[in-house]
Amino acid sequence: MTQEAGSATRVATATLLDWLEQMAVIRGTEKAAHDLFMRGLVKGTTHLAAGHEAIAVGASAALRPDDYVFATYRGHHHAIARGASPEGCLAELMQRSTGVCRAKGGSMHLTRADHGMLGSYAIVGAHLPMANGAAWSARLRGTSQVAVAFFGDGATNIGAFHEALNLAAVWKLAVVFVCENNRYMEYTPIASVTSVPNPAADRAAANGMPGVLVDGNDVVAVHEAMATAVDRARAGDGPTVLEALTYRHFGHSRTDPATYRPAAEVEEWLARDPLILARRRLAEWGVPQADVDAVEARAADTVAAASRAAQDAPPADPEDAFTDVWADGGWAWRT
Amino acid sequence: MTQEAGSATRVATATLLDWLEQMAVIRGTEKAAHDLFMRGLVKGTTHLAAGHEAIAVGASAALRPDDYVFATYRGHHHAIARGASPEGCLAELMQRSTGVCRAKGGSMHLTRADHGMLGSYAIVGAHLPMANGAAWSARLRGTSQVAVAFFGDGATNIGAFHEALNLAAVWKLAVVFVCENNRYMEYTPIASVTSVPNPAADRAAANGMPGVLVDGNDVVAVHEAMATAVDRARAGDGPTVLEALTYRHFGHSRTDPATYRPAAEVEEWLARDPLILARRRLAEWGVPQADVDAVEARAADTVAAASRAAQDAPPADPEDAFTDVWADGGWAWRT
Amino acid sequence: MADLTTYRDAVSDGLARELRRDPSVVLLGEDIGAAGGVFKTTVGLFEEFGADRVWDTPISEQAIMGAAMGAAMTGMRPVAEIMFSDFLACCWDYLANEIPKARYMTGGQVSVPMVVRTANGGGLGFGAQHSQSVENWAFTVPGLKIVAPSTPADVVGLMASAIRSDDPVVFFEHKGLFASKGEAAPPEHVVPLGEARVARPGDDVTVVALAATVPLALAAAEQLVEDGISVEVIDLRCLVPLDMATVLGSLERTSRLVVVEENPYQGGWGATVASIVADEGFELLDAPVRRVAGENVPLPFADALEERVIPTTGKLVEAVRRLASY
Amino acid sequence: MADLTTYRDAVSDGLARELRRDPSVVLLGEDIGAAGGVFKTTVGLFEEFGADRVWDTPISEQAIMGAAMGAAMTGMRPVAEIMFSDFLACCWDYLANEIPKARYMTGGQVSVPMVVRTANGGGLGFGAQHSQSVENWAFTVPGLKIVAPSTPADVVGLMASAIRSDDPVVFFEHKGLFASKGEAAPPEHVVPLGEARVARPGDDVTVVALAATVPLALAAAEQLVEDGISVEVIDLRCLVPLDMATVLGSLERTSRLVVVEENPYQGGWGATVASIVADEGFELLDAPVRRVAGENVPLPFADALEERVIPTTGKLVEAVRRLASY
Ligand SMILES: Cc1ncc(C[n+]2csc(CCOP(=O)(O)OP(=O)(O)O)c2C)c(N)n1
Ligand SMILES: Cc1ncc(C[n+]2csc(CCOP(=O)(O)OP(=O)(O)O)c2C)c(N)n1
Ligand SMILES: [Mg+2]
Ligand SMILES: [Mg+2]
Repeated sequence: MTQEAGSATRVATATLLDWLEQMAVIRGTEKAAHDLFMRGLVKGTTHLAAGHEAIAVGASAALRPDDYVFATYRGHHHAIARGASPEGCLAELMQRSTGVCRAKGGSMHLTRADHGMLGSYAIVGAHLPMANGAAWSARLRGTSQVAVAFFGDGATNIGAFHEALNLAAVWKLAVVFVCENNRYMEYTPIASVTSVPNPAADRAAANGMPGVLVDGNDVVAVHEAMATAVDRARAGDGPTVLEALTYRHFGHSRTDPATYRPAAEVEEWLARDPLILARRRLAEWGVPQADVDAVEARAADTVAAASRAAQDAPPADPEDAFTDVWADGGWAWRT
Repeated sequence: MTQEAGSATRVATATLLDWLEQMAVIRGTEKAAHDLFMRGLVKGTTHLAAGHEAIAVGASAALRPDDYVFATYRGHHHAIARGASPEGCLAELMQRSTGVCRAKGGSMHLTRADHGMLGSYAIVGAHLPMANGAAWSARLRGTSQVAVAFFGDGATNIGAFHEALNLAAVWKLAVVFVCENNRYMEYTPIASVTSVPNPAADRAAANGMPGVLVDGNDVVAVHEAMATAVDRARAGDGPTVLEALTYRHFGHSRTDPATYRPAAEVEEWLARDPLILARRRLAEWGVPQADVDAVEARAADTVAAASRAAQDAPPADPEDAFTDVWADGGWAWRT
Repeated sequence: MADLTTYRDAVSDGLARELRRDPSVVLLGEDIGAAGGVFKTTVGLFEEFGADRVWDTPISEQAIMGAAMGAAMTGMRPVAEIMFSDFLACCWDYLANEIPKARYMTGGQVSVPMVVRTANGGGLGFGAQHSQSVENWAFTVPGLKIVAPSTPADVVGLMASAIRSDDPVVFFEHKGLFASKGEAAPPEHVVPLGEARVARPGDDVTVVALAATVPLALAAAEQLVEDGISVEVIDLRCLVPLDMATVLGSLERTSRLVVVEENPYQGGWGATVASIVADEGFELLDAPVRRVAGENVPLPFADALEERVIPTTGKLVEAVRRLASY
Repeated sequence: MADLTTYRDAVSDGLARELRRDPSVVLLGEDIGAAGGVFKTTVGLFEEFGADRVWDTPISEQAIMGAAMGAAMTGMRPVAEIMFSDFLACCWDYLANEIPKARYMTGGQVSVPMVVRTANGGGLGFGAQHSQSVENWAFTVPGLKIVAPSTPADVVGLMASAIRSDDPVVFFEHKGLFASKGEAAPPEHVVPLGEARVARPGDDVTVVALAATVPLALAAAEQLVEDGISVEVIDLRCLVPLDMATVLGSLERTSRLVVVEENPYQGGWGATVASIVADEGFELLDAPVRRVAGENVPLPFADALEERVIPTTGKLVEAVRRLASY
């Protein structure tokens, strides 16, 4: 049965301020990406996660540094939440040699393997089975690492989703499947093509695991639900499906004005912006506005510096096209 | 929620006698296939359905002649229940030109398109989405045909199963998904690799449709459960998952002695042979043994004649290797 | 001169013409309905033909292909869109094992008259998983017809043939060509499958091209005029049926062949063309057979890197020059 | 003479040696555990190494490949079995888009040291969906190493290299060879990837073969002795890395090439070999390049039909004869 997670715990004020700062850095980086695109400095496609920040920050806060994360083409927020620098991400988008993937991956494939951020994948659903593999490996190596797959609502209708859930349950793997349900696939409402109301959580029981719904714009609630799932996984009790309800602020990708979304719906969700919710909670807790302003200002500085540095970085080296095919660094395929 | 179907209705005696005869023909044909293999006359692989007869006969009895059926490599019983002749099937297995597929398909691909038996497919799960397509087509053409996919318990863990169920529910297609749960995949118990006790029925709710368990060895029960599902589909109320519990009498395929199955389990299921159950019911209904013996004798004659005719048929024509690639009958791929 | 139109609009035009002509034609795919397709290649179709002819699907490539196959077997002519050709990998079983084999393995009992449309190719900075040219995957499978048009008129004319074909067709629309313009197709335009087009006649070197490498080859041919090299450009249009008669006929005059293909060199369709020429056309050849193909690496994101690994006019010019002076 | 063993037993021997040597090696697949594999190629491994090293899976090819990939990225050396190579179509996304691209698109951050083992090929009457030779699918994808041994000793030696490789390897075991016998591999036997083997030296015609076409080529060579034709048979062993140096070196002596491959002619790996020869080896050739390949049809069930469409010794003998007298 699908359960609803509340947000009962009160985290330390400093923690929530830190989370707000992280969310503001992500938001700022997404805005910078958008602006740089408008200025012709970001090419190719980008899928901004503005609006989804609470999921990345709340979930990552429940993880250990050595845990594993797998994300989608909409993955800037997870990369940053796991410690990729905004500069490295923006440089990647701007095709600079200092990009996190040396400009070979691009926006859709941000990766920081040294932070356990094992990649962003652009084939819907493909990375859920990979997260199983990382969790299986942790078990085999005798560590207690947990693996997390973040994915969209649209991914719940693809075969790999089902195969991944079943295997994770059968092998009792330490995986958390986190669905970022933003109500839309590209331009089509998920409700119009899905057989159940909660596309991820309502499928958990079919694979013998708990399915939990959480407010994906409430960073405290996300953290709490995630901590429960992570504890369960680390204790050896198996996987969980966590479905976080959220909304994207931009269109699906850079070419999408998102006119298919009702204005009232957009408004309602913008009012529930995860940064607004976090600020409101801090105010309720009596945290002085100045403290909040300070972290937001610091976030803005971080982003501005990152954007400048990325713009100043040297372009990608065309010769890099011929490296990293094989483990020996090269690309030789014949004699 | 998974429901259990009983067998409340009493069908006409003549009907049950007819079903027994059909089951006996199938059983006899499977035995003949086995014997012909032992004599070196059947080559390649075969997957006998002996033990599963009640599913094919009970389910087919609930269908109209113009309904569509899609089956697996273990599909002899469905082909025959849908009107393929035992002779045509045995001839196919023996590589004769009179085989139902002119010896181009073999045991795993028995097809009688003119009887709505649209094929047997050997990639696990692949035909479930095809059944959706046939039902979708019926809707588009304004007929009230129903499509049925028969598949094994093992198929419930593959992605295509999940994708098919979701689309069928969303489009409210007139499909019945019939799982023949014989407790094993090839040699591995389904329970050891599946996250829920009833691999098909317990996944129905995850795709917003009823999931029904039925005794797959009781032809009357199968018919009744199938009739309910077919009525629902034909009425436009959407798909159903029907999980029929059964057991195979032979190993997975011709090379498998099935030593991995506990003797007690085998015994228990052989005692619940669908033919025994049908005979017992007829006896309970007071049908004279002579009537039962008569249909079984007729079935034996049918099979014996079919086997002789198939053995006497000419071998497949090697030139047929170069026909039927394209609609024009040929195989030209270049100038 | 005739009206100009884009390759992108030609796709929806080609689909609309067949939807109007034949009520058994029906479309399905992700975001193809009210949204008009992520490449805007189905714009207006939902409005004109309605929800009964243009079906939005979940992200379920296997369910899409299976639905199309089942419908094709039972009297419809479905046209399935797989958004990016890279995603054919998510339903490859249908193209590799089911659709092309159904007629054959049933001894001719079943027909599968369906079309799979998909956006193919690179050059737009979409990275390793959204930029591939995968017509070479389909080419490994007997039983599929393979179409890859290079002009708006061919899009319409070949779409008509593909949809009317009783055989399954994979229809590759090149992403890099969507914005390109050309003459609009006249009414009732039908281009038969398997007939190559001499896109530019020439005498010295034959260049065999497909889809986006056709304009590239034409640009190279234009540049090579300055070198005094006359290039014949053949637009194959289809990989199956493969029009080798036109290629071998051209070689009778030129005796020199360059194949220009976007997919990687290893396993590329150009190798099959080259191997046929090295066999049946051996005596025609005055020089080695050359292939300008994608490099054997995944596709990188950055423009400057992608440019290094996919065929360009410059690379083709260079290859033709060297071959002409062989 | 050394001990004889079967190709089938060599598979489990090769796996066992690596399982013993390196605790990070782990196996997964359908029915590979207590059942010993449907081709009996993992017999004894579950007993020797236990459930922690040999994992039975559900029928979930995508989950198998994804699990192997995730484990390979995080310190293990998984060996995944996909029962029949035809089923690679059910998880093709992993071989086409994920596994071979991970290192490249992350700028070298990630390694995927895994092996995919699979039973490939026809000749056993398994019909259209269980008989294909699909090494040509894998060959279209840069970033995969491709191995297809022809002898028991090579199975062991190439398995060692495949599992120790830090690159992903697809390892094709030919169904038609499982029962064949050959010398057992000596202890510590390792055959490097990408080194072809001259299976039989000869002077008149070079025959390039792989997996099951190697014994076929050897039989043809033996028959052709009577015609006074001396055939050099090259066993490629691997498609990537592809040892063209050995092929071109042989052609320097023979000047005549026949490639014999089981996969269909269209899109076959032999076309790439032929196209390289038609380019770089053009001046070596005294005759057309010939390919004896599978016909471009799905694989039929009946033996007499299957025989018509896959390469046979007879077809190769005939092709070599005609080429020798060119
Ligand atoms: C297998 C596959 N099919 C289709 C696509 C194209 N595609 C990219 S994103 C997307 C929508 C995904 O929606 P969702 O899972 O809800 O994620 P969101 O973009 O909303 O974060 C689609 C259809 C793809 N990348 N992969
Ligand atoms: C995609 C795929 N994976 C694996 C196989 C090999 N295989 C054939 S039958 C089978 C077992 C199927 O079990 P189940 O679905 O329970 O059907 P049953 O054979 O018991 O009728 C397997 C694994 C296959 N044919 N297709
Ligand atoms: Mg979404
Ligand atoms: Mg079973």
